[in-house]
Amino acid sequence: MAGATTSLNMVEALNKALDQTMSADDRVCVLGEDVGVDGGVFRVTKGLIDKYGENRVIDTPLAECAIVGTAVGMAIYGQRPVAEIQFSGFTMQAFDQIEQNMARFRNRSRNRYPVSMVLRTPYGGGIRAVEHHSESREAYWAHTPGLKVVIPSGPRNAHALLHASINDPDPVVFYEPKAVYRAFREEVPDDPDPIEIGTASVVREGDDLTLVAYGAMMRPTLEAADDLAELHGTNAEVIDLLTISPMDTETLVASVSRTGRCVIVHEGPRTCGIAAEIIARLNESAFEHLLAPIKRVTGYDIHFPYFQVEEHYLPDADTIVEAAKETLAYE
Amino acid sequence: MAGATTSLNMVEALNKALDQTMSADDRVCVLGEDVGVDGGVFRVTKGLIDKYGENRVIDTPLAECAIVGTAVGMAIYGQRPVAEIQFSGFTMQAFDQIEQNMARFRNRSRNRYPVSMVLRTPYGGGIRAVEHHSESREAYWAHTPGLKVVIPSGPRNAHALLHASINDPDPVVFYEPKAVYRAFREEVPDDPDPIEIGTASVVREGDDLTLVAYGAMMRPTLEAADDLAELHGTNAEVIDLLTISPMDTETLVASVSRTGRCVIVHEGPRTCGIAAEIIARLNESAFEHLLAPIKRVTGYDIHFPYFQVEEHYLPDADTIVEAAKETLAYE
Amino acid sequence: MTTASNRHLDTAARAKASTEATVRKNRIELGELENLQILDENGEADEAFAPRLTDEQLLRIHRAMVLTRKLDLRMLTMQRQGEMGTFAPGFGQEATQIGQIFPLQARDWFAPSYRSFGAQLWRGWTLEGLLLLWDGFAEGFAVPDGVNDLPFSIVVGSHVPLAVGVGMAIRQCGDDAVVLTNFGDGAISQGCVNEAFNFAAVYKSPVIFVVENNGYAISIPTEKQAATAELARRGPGFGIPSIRVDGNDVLGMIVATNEAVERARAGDGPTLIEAVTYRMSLHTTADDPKVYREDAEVDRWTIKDPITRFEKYLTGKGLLDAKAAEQVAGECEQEVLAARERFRHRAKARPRQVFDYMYEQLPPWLERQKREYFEKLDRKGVE
Amino acid sequence: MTTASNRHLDTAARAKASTEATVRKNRIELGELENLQILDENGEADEAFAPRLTDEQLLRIHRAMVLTRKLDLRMLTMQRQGEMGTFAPGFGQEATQIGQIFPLQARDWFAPSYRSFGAQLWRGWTLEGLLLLWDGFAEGFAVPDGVNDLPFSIVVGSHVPLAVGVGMAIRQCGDDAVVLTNFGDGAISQGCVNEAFNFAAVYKSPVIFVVENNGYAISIPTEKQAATAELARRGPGFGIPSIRVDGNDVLGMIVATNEAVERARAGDGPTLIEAVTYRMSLHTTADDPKVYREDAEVDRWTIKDPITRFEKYLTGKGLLDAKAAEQVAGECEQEVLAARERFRHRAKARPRQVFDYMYEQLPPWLERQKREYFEKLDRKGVE
Ligand SMILES: Cc1ncc(C[n+]2csc(CCOP(=O)(O)OP(=O)(O)O)c2C)c(N)n1
Ligand SMILES: Cc1ncc(C[n+]2csc(CCOP(=O)(O)OP(=O)(O)O)c2C)c(N)n1
Ligand SMILES: [Mg+2]
Ligand SMILES: [Mg+2]
Repeated sequence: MAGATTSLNMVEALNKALDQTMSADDRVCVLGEDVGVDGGVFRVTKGLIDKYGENRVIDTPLAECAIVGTAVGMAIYGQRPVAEIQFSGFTMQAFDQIEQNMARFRNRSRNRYPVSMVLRTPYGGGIRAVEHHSESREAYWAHTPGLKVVIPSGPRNAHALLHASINDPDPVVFYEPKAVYRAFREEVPDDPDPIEIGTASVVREGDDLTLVAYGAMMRPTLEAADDLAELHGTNAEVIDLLTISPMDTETLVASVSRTGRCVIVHEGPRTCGIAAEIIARLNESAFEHLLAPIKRVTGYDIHFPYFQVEEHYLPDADTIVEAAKETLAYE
Repeated sequence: MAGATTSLNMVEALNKALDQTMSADDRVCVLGEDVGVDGGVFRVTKGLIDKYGENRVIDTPLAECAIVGTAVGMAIYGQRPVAEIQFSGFTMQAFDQIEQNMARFRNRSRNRYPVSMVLRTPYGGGIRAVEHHSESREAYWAHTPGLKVVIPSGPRNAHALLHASINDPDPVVFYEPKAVYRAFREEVPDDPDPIEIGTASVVREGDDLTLVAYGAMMRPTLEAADDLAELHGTNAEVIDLLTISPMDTETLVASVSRTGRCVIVHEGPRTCGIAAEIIARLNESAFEHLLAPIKRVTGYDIHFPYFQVEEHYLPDADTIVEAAKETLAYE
Repeated sequence: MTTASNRHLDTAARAKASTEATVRKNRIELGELENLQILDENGEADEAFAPRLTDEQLLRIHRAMVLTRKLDLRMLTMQRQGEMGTFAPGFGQEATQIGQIFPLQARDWFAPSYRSFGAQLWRGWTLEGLLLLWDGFAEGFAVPDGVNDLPFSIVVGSHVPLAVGVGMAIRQCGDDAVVLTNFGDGAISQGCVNEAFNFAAVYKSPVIFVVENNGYAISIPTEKQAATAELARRGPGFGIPSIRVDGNDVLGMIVATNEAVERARAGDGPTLIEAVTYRMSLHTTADDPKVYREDAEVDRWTIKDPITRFEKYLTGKGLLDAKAAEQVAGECEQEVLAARERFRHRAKARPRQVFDYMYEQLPPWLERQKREYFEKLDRKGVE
Repeated sequence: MTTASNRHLDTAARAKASTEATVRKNRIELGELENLQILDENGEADEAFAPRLTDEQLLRIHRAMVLTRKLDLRMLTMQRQGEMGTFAPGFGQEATQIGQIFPLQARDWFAPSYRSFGAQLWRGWTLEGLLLLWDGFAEGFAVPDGVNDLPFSIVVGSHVPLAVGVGMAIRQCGDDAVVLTNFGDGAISQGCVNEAFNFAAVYKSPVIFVVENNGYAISIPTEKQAATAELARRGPGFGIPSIRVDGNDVLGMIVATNEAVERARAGDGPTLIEAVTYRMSLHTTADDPKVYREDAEVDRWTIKDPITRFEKYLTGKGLLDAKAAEQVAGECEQEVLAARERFRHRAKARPRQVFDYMYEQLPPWLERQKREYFEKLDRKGVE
């Protein structure tokens, strides 16, 4: 089997990771709204109930707070629950259980009850959804001590990172870029890549400036990198964060110390977002190398707009290129 | 009456602001756990029920989500509710109502139903409390579009800002530094100072560096400014943010453009905290004036510790002075 | 001040004195529960309990249900043809919708869930408005003048505490309006809905809670949603008078809601009405029910159809015949098609509006982002 | 798959057929409710219903209640003298505590609220451990080896979903343990507690919910907390068998909990037990009850004291006399004082531990913050 790969989209890759971990470890179980018979509204848990039964694939009542709360209880007992919140906008309903129990129980019990669980949820815009279905509020969780926050950008790293998250001894908030779910396929190794949580990936090397992004924003960012190279002869280094928290500060500092210029891209609101934190860390550790203000290409501090205009709200390659040009022009 | 002042601590000043606004405007009402007969666990609503009755001072069942949700409903009907959450740690229980309704209803109803309400809650450490009673998570609300976030630092601006918040046409999250509640008195004018929400205050002028803080952190910060002047002959400019969101970027940029050096102080976790956002904005608008990395003296990315050791966790004057010295020494 | 538990123990003492205390006796048991049904599947009504309605009213109710269904079907076609966003069909719940809204006065308030076409149209929302909002145009959410409604909520159950709060404010102000809010069998599992039940009962908020038990929360059948066969059982635990109604019986819905409205207006507080109905169509156009339910089940409900049933009733009363029914259907269809035209003319994306209504006054920081955003639109040549 | 509502309408049809459907008949009403009480205020027991307990067990129960109260009183003195943090006294609830915990086996789980001295001591938490944690020393929260308990929760109600989840995991693994969780009359208003009720009922989670109705949530009397006189009424609405018990009657508590434990172990799911008791002391040492309740009310409860009552019972059985009671009191007092000594020796702030147990492995970013923090401590000369 080793070395074998399969062409999968992100939904299939996530489904495969769940299937593999469930067959390898009886403690892994899945719970959430419509994850069983329906296979999840995005079909990420499709077929699992037939294979593992209602005892390990649990269709729950419509109550996010209890979904997370009971999952933490299961983890306390020694299970490895993977809880699904149908859309990240509804993690608000479970905020108390996430912050007060999921993130704290190892500490409160003085290491007696680690919470080895994953909270999976689709986030972000781009699928013409109604209000509350396009949010990107990963910064809430990055600001919450005790959690890890992971966001894959493609089928291959989604497969690897979900494996790593389920096997992680600590609670992981796993944000899935729903715009990428079926956007493209990749050759995914049957044996997951050994990606460590907490490490970012330099997906493209360059010396002129550093572009930082994650999740669904990787596509416009890589597009922008292409345009910059083709139209402007600029070599952008592109970093895919993969883990939002704990963030791979070293990789970011190393890159920007070399390039001196940086543009950070995310969908979520700007104020106190992930880009702000990255800027703060670069200011602390790469200050003397900065040649220009670090640019933020992010969502605005407004409610995610109705879908007829979402394309304009979302960061796109042009806007990233514009920001990069301004950064490069700065003296 | 005009010009008359009274010596009050913060609890008394807040109580006075509530009393004054309630007697001036029938639409203003108060609801929360123990706010009536008990007068609030910190006595901020003391005596109001005797004066305004159960109809306008409402003791609620123990349910934060419903406290905020029904308050939003009252605001939709045209009342001006002031909801109290007993400790900011329990705003997590109402996160969904705050983010999904309180912050959004003006927008969702296309301006038909503005939510003119205040969510009051004591935040921060320093009172030897049990777990969940010392949190400082104002960054959650700063990251949430549609809200305003106000944090007073003393009796006088608390009185003025609570007046302004209750009269504001938009939803205000009003964080009260419980460590300051009874810490000192000020002469508070019976007619509130006209402090505008959204404006920071330069409480001390200086040219050598800028210290930025708010709420309970103003005391160690001012102490540090004194030490810097006395022991090191350094003139620190000190800015009290007062409004966390929308933040008074102009005042910050103007000051740091002059001083070129800056230290930001807050209790809350560091990652994606308020300091990160300030650094990002200064990087954008004062980059060419920065002479040294901007320093963060903040809470760490851990759970607020048990009270026997909280004094060590909290930022203090010495730590701020240390950070200032490093910033000043940077070349 | 004496406390509740205080009083209890006195009762307890008495109980003990009568030496009747046994574990069994002290268990709380609920008796069997029946459904209120006035109009049965064959269109026969139990006139003794039927609401007193004029012929005009009966015909207006009929037309409203037909119009609701026509909109529903048309939107499905539009969605399949790519000119409508994902939406939530109400097919089969027309009686529940019109029956709950009929007893409300204009001055009353309505806080609907997203599956509330029928009631929203009755309240004065326009057909094209509903088309606009479901197709992702913000303006569709603009509440029509003179309509005391909340824009429907997308977040399941999140509007229920708001409804209770509106009711509390009504009492504070000494007004006599009432508030009706509806939600689904899934929503009743939400913590905030249960918190809202408790607040409503404690403050006697003039609220009518209508739980539209349409059998499913997406793929989850009601029997997996709760351990009680009936959702109306939830009410008494909070001190809320509760009743179950055949939700496909518009007369039963009107009678039950009337009583609840009277109670609320009289200051006697909330009522929980469980309307037992069925979601004949998709959860939303993104859903495939075949994955989780059998057609045979749907068929069993087709014979209970609320409109057919009501038409039989009207025919029996000599108020309707095949020709008249056809005419109503045709007129409603035309209304919907006319609205589609108005919708098509108004369906214009307005990307420059996204910063509107964030605050009464846009703060400088957002003004700056707005400029940045407009420059982006200018670059893209977007109006 | 047939749906719940499906079945309902058949019932409904039958109901209709019997032409008995009336609005009134269809309202859900709950009957009057009595308290389970086996041991009355005069110490007289209804032996027919009394649990079968050996003399040793009865005396052990008595000692446990006395020890609990001694700890309580001592902590109050310590707090007033400045050597104890703010804490929540359990004075008056000793029978509720010992009665609920007595039926549990070591392999069972316990998820307590913060006001659970008695039950925690019974489960194996040490006296000095409780003193340490209430005085702000993290180590006090370390769960003793072999004790299947959750550290108590400070956030009202937030532990209840955890208890249900532990129960679900127990069923998943096919184990036969049960979970008992307690919470207050205020906690039952929390949304997550109601969500937890529903999950427990739906999955037949082996949980015993004990709502300790001690009359108050800080200053809010139970009658303002809920519109029903009894909190046990909440259970049936979720399909949970429920019972009210005189919480100052340790025998009644044991009987009710025994039955609930059996039901849970048999796989028949959760039970809700309302223990009607009274908070004789302060909410916490930061509270002043005089603001919201009269001494007369407290006096009415003094005569219902759970320990006095049980001592009368034991005396009647010839198991205890004044001298023996005094001796037990003295021994418990000594135990507490000895624990205070151990506490005083161990009460040492350890500021360098605050980064412990954040994650299994501290990430680099936190290692860096830890260094920064240690340098700060070094500068301040703090160990
Ligand atoms: C808090 C929340 N969780 C999940 C969802 C996703 N969702 C939308 S509708 C729905 C099912 C609702 O079922 P029900 O309450 O019975 O109403 P119905 O759709 O049957 O009318 C779910 C899970 C949501 N919108 N809000
Ligand atoms: C979610 C939450 N809200 C508010 C508080 C503050 N608080 C602590 S105890 C308490 C009252 C609890 O009353 P009850 O549930 O009856 O338990 P009791 O204290 O009477 O044992 C309150 C409001 C809290 N700890 N958690
Ligand atoms: Mg439904
Ligand atoms: Mg209580």
